[in-house]
Amino acid sequence: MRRIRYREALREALREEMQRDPRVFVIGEDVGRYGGAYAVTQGLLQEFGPKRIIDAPMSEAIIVGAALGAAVVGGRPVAEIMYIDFATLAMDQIVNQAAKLHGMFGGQLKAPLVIRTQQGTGRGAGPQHSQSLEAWFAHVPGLKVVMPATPYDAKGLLKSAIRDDNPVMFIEHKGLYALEGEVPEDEYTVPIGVADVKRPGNNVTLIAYSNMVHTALAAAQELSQIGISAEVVDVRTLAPLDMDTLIASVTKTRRAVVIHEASVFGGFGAEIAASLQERLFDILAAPVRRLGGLHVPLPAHSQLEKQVVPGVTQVVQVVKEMIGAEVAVRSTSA
Amino acid sequence: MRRIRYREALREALREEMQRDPRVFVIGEDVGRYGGAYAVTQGLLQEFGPKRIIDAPMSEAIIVGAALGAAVVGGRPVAEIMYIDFATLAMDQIVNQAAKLHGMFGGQLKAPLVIRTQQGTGRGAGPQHSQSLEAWFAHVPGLKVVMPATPYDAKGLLKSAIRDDNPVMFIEHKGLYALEGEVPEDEYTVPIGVADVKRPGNNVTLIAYSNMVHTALAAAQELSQIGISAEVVDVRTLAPLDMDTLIASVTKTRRAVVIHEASVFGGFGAEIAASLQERLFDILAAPVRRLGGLHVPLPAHSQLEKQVVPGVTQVVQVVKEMIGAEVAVRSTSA
Amino acid sequence: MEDRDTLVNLYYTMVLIRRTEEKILELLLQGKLASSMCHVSIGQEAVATGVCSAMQPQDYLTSTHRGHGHIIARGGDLRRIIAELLGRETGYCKGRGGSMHLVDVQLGHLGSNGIVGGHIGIATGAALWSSLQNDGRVTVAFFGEGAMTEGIFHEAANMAALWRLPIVFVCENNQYAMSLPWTHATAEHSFARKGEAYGMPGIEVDGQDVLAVRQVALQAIERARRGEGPTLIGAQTYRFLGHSRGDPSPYRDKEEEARQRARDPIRLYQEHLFREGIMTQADVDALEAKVAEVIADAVRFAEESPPATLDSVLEDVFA
Amino acid sequence: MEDRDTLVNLYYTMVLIRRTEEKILELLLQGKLASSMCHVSIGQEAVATGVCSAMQPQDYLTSTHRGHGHIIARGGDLRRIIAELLGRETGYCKGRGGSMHLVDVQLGHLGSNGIVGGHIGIATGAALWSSLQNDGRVTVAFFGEGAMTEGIFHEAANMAALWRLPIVFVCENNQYAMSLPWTHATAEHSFARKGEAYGMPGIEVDGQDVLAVRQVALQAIERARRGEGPTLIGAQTYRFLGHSRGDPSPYRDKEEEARQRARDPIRLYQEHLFREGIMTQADVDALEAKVAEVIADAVRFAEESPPATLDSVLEDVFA
Ligand SMILES: Cc1ncc(C[n+]2csc(CCOP(=O)(O)OP(=O)(O)O)c2C)c(N)n1
Ligand SMILES: Cc1ncc(C[n+]2csc(CCOP(=O)(O)OP(=O)(O)O)c2C)c(N)n1
Ligand SMILES: [Mg+2]
Ligand SMILES: [Mg+2]
Repeated sequence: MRRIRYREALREALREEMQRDPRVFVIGEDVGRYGGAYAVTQGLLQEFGPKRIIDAPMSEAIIVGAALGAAVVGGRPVAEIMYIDFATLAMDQIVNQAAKLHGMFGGQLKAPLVIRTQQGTGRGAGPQHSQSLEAWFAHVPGLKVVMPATPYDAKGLLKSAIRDDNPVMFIEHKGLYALEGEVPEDEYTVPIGVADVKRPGNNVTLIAYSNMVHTALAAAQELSQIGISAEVVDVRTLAPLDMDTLIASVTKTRRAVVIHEASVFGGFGAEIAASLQERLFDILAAPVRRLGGLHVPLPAHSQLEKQVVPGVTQVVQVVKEMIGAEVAVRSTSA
Repeated sequence: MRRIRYREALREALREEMQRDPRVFVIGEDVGRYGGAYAVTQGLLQEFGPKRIIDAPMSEAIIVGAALGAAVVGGRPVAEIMYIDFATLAMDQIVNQAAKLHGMFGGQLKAPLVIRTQQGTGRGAGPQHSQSLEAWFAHVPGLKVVMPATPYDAKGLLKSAIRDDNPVMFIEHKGLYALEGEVPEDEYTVPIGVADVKRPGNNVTLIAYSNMVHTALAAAQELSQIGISAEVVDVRTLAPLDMDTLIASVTKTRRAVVIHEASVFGGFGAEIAASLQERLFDILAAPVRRLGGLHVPLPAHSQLEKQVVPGVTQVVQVVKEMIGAEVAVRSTSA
Repeated sequence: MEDRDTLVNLYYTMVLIRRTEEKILELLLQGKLASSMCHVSIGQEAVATGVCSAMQPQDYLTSTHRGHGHIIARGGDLRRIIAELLGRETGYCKGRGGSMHLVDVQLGHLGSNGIVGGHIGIATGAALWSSLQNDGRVTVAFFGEGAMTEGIFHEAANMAALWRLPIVFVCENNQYAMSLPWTHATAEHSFARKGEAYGMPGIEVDGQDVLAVRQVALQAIERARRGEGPTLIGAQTYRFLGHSRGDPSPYRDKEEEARQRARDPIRLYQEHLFREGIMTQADVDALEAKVAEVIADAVRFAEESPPATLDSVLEDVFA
Repeated sequence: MEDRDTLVNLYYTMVLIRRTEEKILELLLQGKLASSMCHVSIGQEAVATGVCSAMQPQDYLTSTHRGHGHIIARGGDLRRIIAELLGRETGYCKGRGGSMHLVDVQLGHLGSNGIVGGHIGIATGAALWSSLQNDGRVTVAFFGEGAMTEGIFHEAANMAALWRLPIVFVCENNQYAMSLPWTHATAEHSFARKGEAYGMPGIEVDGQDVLAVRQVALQAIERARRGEGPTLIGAQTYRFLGHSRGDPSPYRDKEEEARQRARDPIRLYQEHLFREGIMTQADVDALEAKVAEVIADAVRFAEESPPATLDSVLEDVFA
């Protein structure tokens, strides 16, 4: 199958949806003439013109607000917030307005709005350009939160997000834009709210999303060398969360490690770990483990940055500990 | 001992710290002439004058920003955000600026800043005036997050927060302002980062904070009627979190229920539950349970609002299930 | 000159707002409101009335925490308004929004809001869509002067003027934001200057004079519809009562209050109508009777309606 | 008239900024920078230089993502600047801030910032504290014209003017915010009008003329120090290079670029100094040699410094 990059997959999704539905438009900073800070919207201004690819002034709150208002009266906007760190400037519009609009107004209004943004480390972009804030948004009723890990999912999920009648936080990862992967030429979508088993396995489930799916896959590969069969489940959508798929996997493997780049403390991994132990207490052979970033402002220094977020070695190490510990417990209790 | 209300305890803390340290000042909307939307700062304008109790224009971002800047150059500001829902307008200043300032600038600057705010249900204030957002702030490195449940703690913790050299989110609860409790006349402080056993017990630990401490205490009382001895631990400080106290309690009781008003999904209870099962997997007699708000925009209707957040009945019910289930498991496996 | 119907309707609308809010205060004191949040606009009726009278049916508006007047002036259903306040399933938000979250999408009323300034974003976006679609609609954003110092106002005003969006920013300057006097909110009080910063005209008008408000609004709305961009209207008015229940406004000068209350927009307009021979005392009495009936009917409807339910809350989280 | 030392120092500072940034670009191309973020201010040196020359030692400033010039003009330690960019423990932020987060609290430099407009809050707060303490200090907030459309600018400008805070808002209008031309950012380009909206004077100045910038800054700073409140300075300048590495600025007109580059502030000032007989070519050569030496020393220092460590990151989360 054809291989394209994550950023190209996203661009295709935008282009196809804009062709399919004249109500779809893009608004954000530097999305037109510049083609997007991470080049996702490159060429779209030329193709669709300035009424559908709108370069906005530097005003994050009104970018989201204007997209929301347009959505309320019939548009299907895709607002871009260049870095998720700048979503801090639009939290009222996202959380108090967009997320609540449908429920708060008794179902009278709806907000079919996508907020595309990107987050994470990998470019030494420093404390104010590298945060991972997905946990905030997943905690807000009325928001959907999508975090694709592959070009295939990126394209299919973005198309679904644009067609969704609810506000969707669509969180990309700055380290993934150049990643290549198989993407069919034919039209397809990936449903929101469905996790995906990216690699089957039996001894442990590695639960991850966004860039950490690749860390998990690499760890699974390494673990297979030492006879440990790890299943990798890509959460893909944090809200609504597909607990069924996670439960099915962990019911089988009886062990789970949740991995994300965001700070472990108060991170979304806690939700998954807490749920799993609530639901599978009698099945789990070991506690659900969490791996995530250190609870520090992210250093701009690329080398330090790497040390702050989880890597393959740590995943492998934790799995070994889990399986080793369990063997140890089993042998002492025997 | 003398009994005073939560709001009076807070006012005393402000007054005493302002008397003790001329660098302390208050800035916010309607904190002076109006005395605060919840009357916490009543009378302080008359006592300290308009240079220390500052009525700001309606500009939440610059209220926090100005407090932060003053803190950086020598002030000890207490900024008031009237409802935590409006902190959405100041998230950049809180998260990207205040929280990161010390670490990001290599330790050169510090931000001894308190952000007082209040949250929660209880007044039918509706979807944009009743949220519980503590989980967002606890997830941010560099912020301390304090949530007092009683007049005693409110006073002692606010004094500590004002003396702390770091930004502290001091989150009060709108339903607690009229609550009376014992508060000594003599000077005291309550340390940040230390949980408190509010009621000792043996069979289950009810872990709560803010208003839910009282729900937990009432539930413990009710449980005692049917022979179940519940320990109530008040977390008091979410960040830094005193896991030691929680672990000591649950090690003893072997069962834990975490209770907060915020939406369960992605709430801070997940952090506590995930940590407990990671640390006490072999000790727990039952999964750690979580009780929290339903994942919906909060209805303004007071009656509906009550149904959205956890109540005593639910806590009792969950504990009975836990203990019952375990008895059931024990008897079938016997 | 305006025709008689228009002139009488303006009076009717102002009286309807006033009497409805008086009834709401009564219901509040009786403990019948489902939510604690309630802000009345008594004294400010001429602004909502004058502006809404200048709008076309296809136009949009967004409103504030003090929004009863806007939805009534827009022709909102009084039954659904009262039902909302009493927390009934038949209310505009099925009882879960309350006084601060009224909305009627059929009337192009895109919602009132509890976040001061929060809805200005939605208004700007509605106008953006109208501009992109060239659909001939105009959006009116009502807000209090308190919202003028919020960042969102700045971002919205700048974007609207930059793109010449068909929107009218209507600031109801009732001189206070809770306890903060407008004199303590900003150093520059000229709406002309505030508008010019964005390249948009700023026009001040006596907000107690419904005909003056209507004229200014007609011009601004037509300007917007012609594609010439937004206008900032500063309507000078006064909040006759406290910010909300339990606020006796000790921070206000009693003389100032008396002076301002003397300029009751309903009385001023009534005097005008009498002077011009457009209405008589008998007409007014008949109109008051009709208003009383409409309100009584709405209250009856609301009280007989089923209460809001949690089930419907759970259903409406996602569209 | 300014004395010779002052005039030569202005030239020295501008050259030091220019040559340092040229060196930084070289280090960047060599892959030696620890972080990917780096924005140079080549072409804009007269603004930082003129404004900082007008400040007193006790004054404060805050700066932007394009902030090398501000810290150098304020007398920052070049060794610690380069060490920061190379990710060394001896850098201003112990290597963890990089180009966007320079700071020198000893010099009253309260930090540069990655959030456009974010630091304007800190500047306003520093000025608020000075006003409360009556300590005679003035704060300068530098920002690009892109920040002018962010809500925080509005809130800060309004508060500062309202309370007559001792602050000077210095907008370095280099005509672009990434790819967005100032003409597409707002409909009103007059800084006078933008300032007036808050009741504050707005003054435009040729940002390529260091002496003009200095004069305007001296007046604004003295005004602030006298307690007369803030000033908005709009310094018209130009970003000679792309927004950051890898931005060839295809969105800019090449003729415009040529025209603007012809007004190189260093060359303009050099011509002035030659014309007035204040410096000769020989003086310039000697000065360039000295600058080269200072930079070489800083690079050497940085390269010999130990790398930043995770331990120190962990230590500094809380004060
Ligand atoms: C962003 C925000 N800040 C604060 C509040 C609390 N609050 C509600 S109404 C109000 C005053 C608003 O003043 P104004 O905009 O002039 O409207 P008015 O009440 O005078 O009609 C305040 C401070 C709020 N609801 N939203
Ligand atoms: C709040 C925010 N939005 C967007 C960005 C991304 N960004 C960084 S610099 C920049 C342009 C800033 O323009 P201006 O303020 O004029 O400064 P200049 O780069 O021209 O010096 C943008 C859009 C950011 N860092 N912060
Ligand atoms: Mg007002
Ligand atoms: Mg610029």
